[in-house]
Amino acid sequence: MNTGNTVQDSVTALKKKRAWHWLEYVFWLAAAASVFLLPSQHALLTQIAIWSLFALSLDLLLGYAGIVSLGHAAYFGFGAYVAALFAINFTGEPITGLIVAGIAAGLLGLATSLLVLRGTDLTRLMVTLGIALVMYEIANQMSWLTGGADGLTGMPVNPVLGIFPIYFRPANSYAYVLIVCFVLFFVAKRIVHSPFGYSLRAIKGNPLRASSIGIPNNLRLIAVYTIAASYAGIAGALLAQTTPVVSLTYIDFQRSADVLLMLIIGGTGYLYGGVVGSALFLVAQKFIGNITPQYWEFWIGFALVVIALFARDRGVFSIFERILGALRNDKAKP
Amino acid sequence: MLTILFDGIAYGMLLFVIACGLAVTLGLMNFVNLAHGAFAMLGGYCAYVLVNVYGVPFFASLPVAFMFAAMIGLLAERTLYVHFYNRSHLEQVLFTIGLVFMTSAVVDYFLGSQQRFINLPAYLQGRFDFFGVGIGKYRLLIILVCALILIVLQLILGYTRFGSRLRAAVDDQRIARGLGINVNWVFALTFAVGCGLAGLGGALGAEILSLEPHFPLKFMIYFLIVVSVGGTSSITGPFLASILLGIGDVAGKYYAPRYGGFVIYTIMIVVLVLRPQGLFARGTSK
Amino acid sequence: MNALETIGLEKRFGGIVPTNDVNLKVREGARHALIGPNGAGKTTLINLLTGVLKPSKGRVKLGGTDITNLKPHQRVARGISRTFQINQLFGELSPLEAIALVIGEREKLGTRFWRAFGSDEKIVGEAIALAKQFGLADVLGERTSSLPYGKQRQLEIALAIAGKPRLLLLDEPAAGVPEAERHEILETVAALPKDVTVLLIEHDMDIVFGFADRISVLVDGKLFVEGEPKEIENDPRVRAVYLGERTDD
Amino acid sequence: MIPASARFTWASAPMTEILRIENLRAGYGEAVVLPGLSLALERGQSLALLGRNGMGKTTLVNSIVGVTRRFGGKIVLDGKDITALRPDQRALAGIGWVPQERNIFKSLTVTENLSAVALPGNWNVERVFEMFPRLKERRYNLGNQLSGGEQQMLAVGRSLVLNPKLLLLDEPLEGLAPIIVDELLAALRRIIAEEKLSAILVEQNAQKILGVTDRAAILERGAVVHEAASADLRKQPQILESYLGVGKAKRA
Amino acid sequence: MLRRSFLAALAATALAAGSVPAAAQETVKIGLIIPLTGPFTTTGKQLEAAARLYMQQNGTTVAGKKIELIVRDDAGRAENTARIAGELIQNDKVSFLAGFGLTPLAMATAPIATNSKIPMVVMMAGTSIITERSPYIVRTSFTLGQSAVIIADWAAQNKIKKVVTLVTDYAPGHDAEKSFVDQFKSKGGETVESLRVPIQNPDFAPFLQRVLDAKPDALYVFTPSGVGAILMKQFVERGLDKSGIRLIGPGDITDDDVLPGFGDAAIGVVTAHNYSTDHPSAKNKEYVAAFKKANPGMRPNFASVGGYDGIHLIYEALKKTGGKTDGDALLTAMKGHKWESPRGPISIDPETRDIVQTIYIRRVEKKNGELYNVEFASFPDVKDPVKAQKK
Repeated sequence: MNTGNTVQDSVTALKKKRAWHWLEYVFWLAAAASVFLLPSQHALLTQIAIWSLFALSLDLLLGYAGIVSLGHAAYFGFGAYVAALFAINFTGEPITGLIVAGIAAGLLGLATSLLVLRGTDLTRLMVTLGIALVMYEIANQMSWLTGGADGLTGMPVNPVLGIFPIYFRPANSYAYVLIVCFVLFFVAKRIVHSPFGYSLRAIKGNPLRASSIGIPNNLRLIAVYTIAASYAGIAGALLAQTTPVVSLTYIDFQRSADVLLMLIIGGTGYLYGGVVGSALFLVAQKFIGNITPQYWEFWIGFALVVIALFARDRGVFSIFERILGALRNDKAKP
Repeated sequence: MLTILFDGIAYGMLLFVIACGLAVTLGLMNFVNLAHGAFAMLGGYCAYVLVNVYGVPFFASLPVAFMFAAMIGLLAERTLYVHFYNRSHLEQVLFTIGLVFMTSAVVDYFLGSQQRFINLPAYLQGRFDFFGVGIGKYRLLIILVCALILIVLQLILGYTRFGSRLRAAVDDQRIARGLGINVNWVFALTFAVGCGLAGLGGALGAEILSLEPHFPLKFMIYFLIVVSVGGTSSITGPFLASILLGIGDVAGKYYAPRYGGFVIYTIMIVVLVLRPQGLFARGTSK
Repeated sequence: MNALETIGLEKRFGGIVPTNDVNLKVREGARHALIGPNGAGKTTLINLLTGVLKPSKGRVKLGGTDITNLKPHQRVARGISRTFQINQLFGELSPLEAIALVIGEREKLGTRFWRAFGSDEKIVGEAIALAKQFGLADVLGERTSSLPYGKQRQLEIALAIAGKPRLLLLDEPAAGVPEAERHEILETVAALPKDVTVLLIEHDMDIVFGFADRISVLVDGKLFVEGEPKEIENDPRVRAVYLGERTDD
Repeated sequence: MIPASARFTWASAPMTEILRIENLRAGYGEAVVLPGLSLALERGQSLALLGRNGMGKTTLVNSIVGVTRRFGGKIVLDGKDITALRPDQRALAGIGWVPQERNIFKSLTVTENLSAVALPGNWNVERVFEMFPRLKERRYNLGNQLSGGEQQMLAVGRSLVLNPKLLLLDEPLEGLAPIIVDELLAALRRIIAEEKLSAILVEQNAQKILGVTDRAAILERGAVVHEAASADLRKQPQILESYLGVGKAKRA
Repeated sequence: MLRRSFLAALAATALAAGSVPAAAQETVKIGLIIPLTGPFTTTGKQLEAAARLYMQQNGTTVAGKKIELIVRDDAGRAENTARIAGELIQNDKVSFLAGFGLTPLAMATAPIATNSKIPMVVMMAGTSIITERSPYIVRTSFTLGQSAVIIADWAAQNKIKKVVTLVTDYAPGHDAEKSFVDQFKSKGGETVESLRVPIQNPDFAPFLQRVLDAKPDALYVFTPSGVGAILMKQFVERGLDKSGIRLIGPGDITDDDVLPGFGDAAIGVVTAHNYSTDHPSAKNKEYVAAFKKANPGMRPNFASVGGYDGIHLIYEALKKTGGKTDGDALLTAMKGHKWESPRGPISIDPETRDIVQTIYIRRVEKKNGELYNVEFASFPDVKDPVKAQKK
């Protein structure tokens, strides 16, 4: 047996995992190109990018650390309100707003993580749901601050870093969102391929073994929950900066559910699931919605059932894989 | 004061009848069935169509609503749910949310998105005074019907062979199978009854909760709270939780209306944080 | 010097006492086996040693330091590693990744979130060396869940060793391993580094007597007998426990 | 004890196999505990299954019941291939099971524990109560209110009301007080030796059950390494010692 | 994976590009953005049905141009409304934005209307401030204050001295509460208690019990359309009607669309609103008949007239500009426009671009076995009281 080679191969393979795949280059180049090539779809693309980032933050939790959440909109909405209020009261410079929103949402995540980490999946689902519902009620009741159900308007959006205007410039604001997303994707990729990221995967894969090789499970999970909350807050802030109103729908159950659905449709645990899922979801919503605006929910529901029936971690791709697998079934099963 | 108590009990009973099926699915089969409210809605709409469109007497519509929801439940269990028993909770959540979307859209398509109310016979409307305590007739009916259901459930569970086989299956599935109990069938039947009860609850509750296509999502949270606070190992747990929730909600809103919106959620979080394992003793993570 | 010492260790669950006043001493560098019939309380004892359970009474000392109040991962940092009777592996990771992960955590580098995993040549080098030692070189890069059972068992032990423990708890290392792959496991166990103190829980007497230099017999939660293998082998009380009293009817 | 030959003439029908296991490969998850076990049992006979902890005795019993993972092989009960049947179907086909941990249904009363699983036949709840009067006294108690011995009696009774063709008893004497052991042993003797119910008894403690069973098989690492008439084995303590005792293997 | 979304996006552009140029000169497009999924579906359906009805009745050619209606669902989410508005303007080249079922949805679109100088016809959302958010906004629905203030006036005139208010705890509810309480106080009435009900509230029993205990002359209620029915039923069930407490409020609570399902409980409820299906004018009879014919099972409600009149206003503005779609010209044409709606005479206030209309006091009665809001008093030419106060 040629052991030397296999060893070398597996080391190379390990390094390759964290390297950028050519498809990723293509993706980001295409995304950059769309700034110039698809002006008519900038609004939709901006939404897709923001949802992608939001889904990415959930992927960090679910796909890498195995924490289920049905209330992730709590951090998204909190970030959005913080960004809006900060812009109204201090400065309308967007990057500063993002940072403030990210920190605020992260702190909220840190504070609530202690509640979330206990118990089983089901308990987590319910607790995260409960946190989001409470946040929603708070935003609603503090209408003197948040505008409540009427929404919060009048948020100034100054040029980014004082030089790059995005207010009412769809192309610029799309470019801005895209750049922020790229930076955060880059950071997320570093994180998930770091020793810290691997330890999360270890906790997800087998918490018992993880703690018995000396990983402090809870500390790591608190850390990733904080990071994810912070990401969600930044996504919320981005939406606040690119939409003229922040309203209660930023924080509602529907949003928490939608982001989970998008992520699952796209697949968890490879960072791009959220992109794929949100793109499919929003494009479907837009185009099926144009054909049958009232009943597109039926088809989304149908898609979910089918995905749940046939797909696993990789979302829609599992279905393609299955079909492909069935087509070349002459090969023996492993 | 006593009126508040009475209202709370009626409200809680209603929650219980709808949610007890969910406790069964969650506790017995370790299945997160977010679509449970859809069966309640279907039962409600079934009664609505019967009474308002075909003029069937209200009381006759209740058993039909039960059967209708139960049959659909059984069908869904045998064809779809059965594929998800060994899947993760997350996949179950996805699948059942998908079902909710589909049922909501279908109901909207056939019956419209307006709120619907079942035409009640005149003798069920209004209220009477009982030693100074105002008693709503319909609420009294709810309490009576639900109490009857509770008693029948207890009798079936406690005194029939099916009941003991069911309890055996809940206690220890593996051993029950090994001793000749067809656990799959017991569960399917139980699932159907749970759906039927939800349907019956939906029909009974239409007057108070109101029927609309978004019913399953709107009340999902309440059902989940009942189950998560009450636990799933018996029907007494969810029953007590329902009554507690009903009275707590009603009383909380009466005495502190400003904070009514927070109370339930906060209680749920606190309970779950303090006793996550105790409440979901059977629902260990997969 | 004792690597491990328990003093009056006791655990109660309601009326059941699965661990009852256990005073166990494991010498530094020992090959110590713990045997006993079903239900003797071996699993509970291990959980008490690793910190998964808190004792109702008594202390646990590691190398003379009291570790009774430490959390599981803190005990690992102090040098306790264990293997599980039923494999507890990271199915999604490759053996190389899993071993490197353990080494990284051992070196307290697990919180690094910016540096790429596997970019530390020293860690990867050590992981490869260890993998070779445990016969995993040819499957280094494969998904753990796709490995044959015997290899998974090897990895189970390798992961425990990668933590450079002072005390290694081996829980039935050969359980469920097919006959053909069995000798590899036995060789691995026999070749464990001499400076590691080993506490072995095992039913297979071939393994116990081929490996241990000291044996403790646990019965009904109590330490029943302890001694050299020869003593245990010939102890009539032990024989009675295992074979039953002759009920000359 | 009646010699096998004597019984042969006593039972007018020709002896048939009640159980045949061919090359059974089974285990849990990925682990294969039984790498290829074969075993046969005649109708009306009882078999003691001996061996140390972790040698596959319980896995074998559980595999006959059908609650393990099967990788290969075949199980035939009374001429009928039950390999593909679910556990509950196997029970209906005639397997009676006393699981290792007894696993009394804790939220059922004693009577319910019996009636929930009972199938028509010779054995009914009343007969079980006759055999174990203690259970009758406690018939309204819940499963989790019983003592260990009572639980074991109930577990045995529960398997009997299934009216099985083959009874599987997994360590029925484990952890019981001596007086209870005697009572149970007497009952088992009645069922097995006098009523001629085919049975497999798992026991770590060989001496206790060799007096009850017709034959004995010793399991080591999932394979039958020694098979003999119980009476013969009882007379050969050195064999028992080498397979079941504490100490290095004394075989080559 | 990217390829998919990328292709989809490409396809989207192709679609959009393909559909625009052919008839661009001849067609004037109206973008109708409404909630058609989510909890506010009913409102969206009413708006769409009414808008289509108007176009069906009045033809699709105005001032030589072909009118095209593009309907989009925003699911009640502000970010969608804003995005769709942008897309409709940029890709579909619409000349009008219309719809807007909820306040935040209108607020989110206001700056877009300002920026692109496109008239934005608010057909539903009722918060006063909306029209101030852009000079291109006109409103054809109503403002909450109109009904709230008028019912306060009516109450004060009709021997109601003590009132408990009960509103849903969200911004429009707060507005409805404030408008009423201020007006009622200025007319000498007393509000003994103000209750707020959480949005997610399935049971009104505790609140109604408090009301019963407070023994007011009347209970003033505002809830989102759709919630009213439950409240009403529980009001009667609890016997509040029998204890002499009258139920009053803005017309949202006796929404014509849902009213038939209320049961007899609702009989006698007095509300103030801009429209009733039962409005006794020839114009309305014709409208109701046509609406029911086109939409079986639905009854036109106040949302529908907002849509109907909104399209009317667009048609008339185009007629005045001779088909020119210049935003400022259209706005000028709309300001001060007066016409006879199914709800009665209405006009657009030239200063505030908000609607001026008659507010009717109605009582729920049974006619031919069906429940209707029967008008019995009217307050003509009511402007938005909140804006009037600001002056």
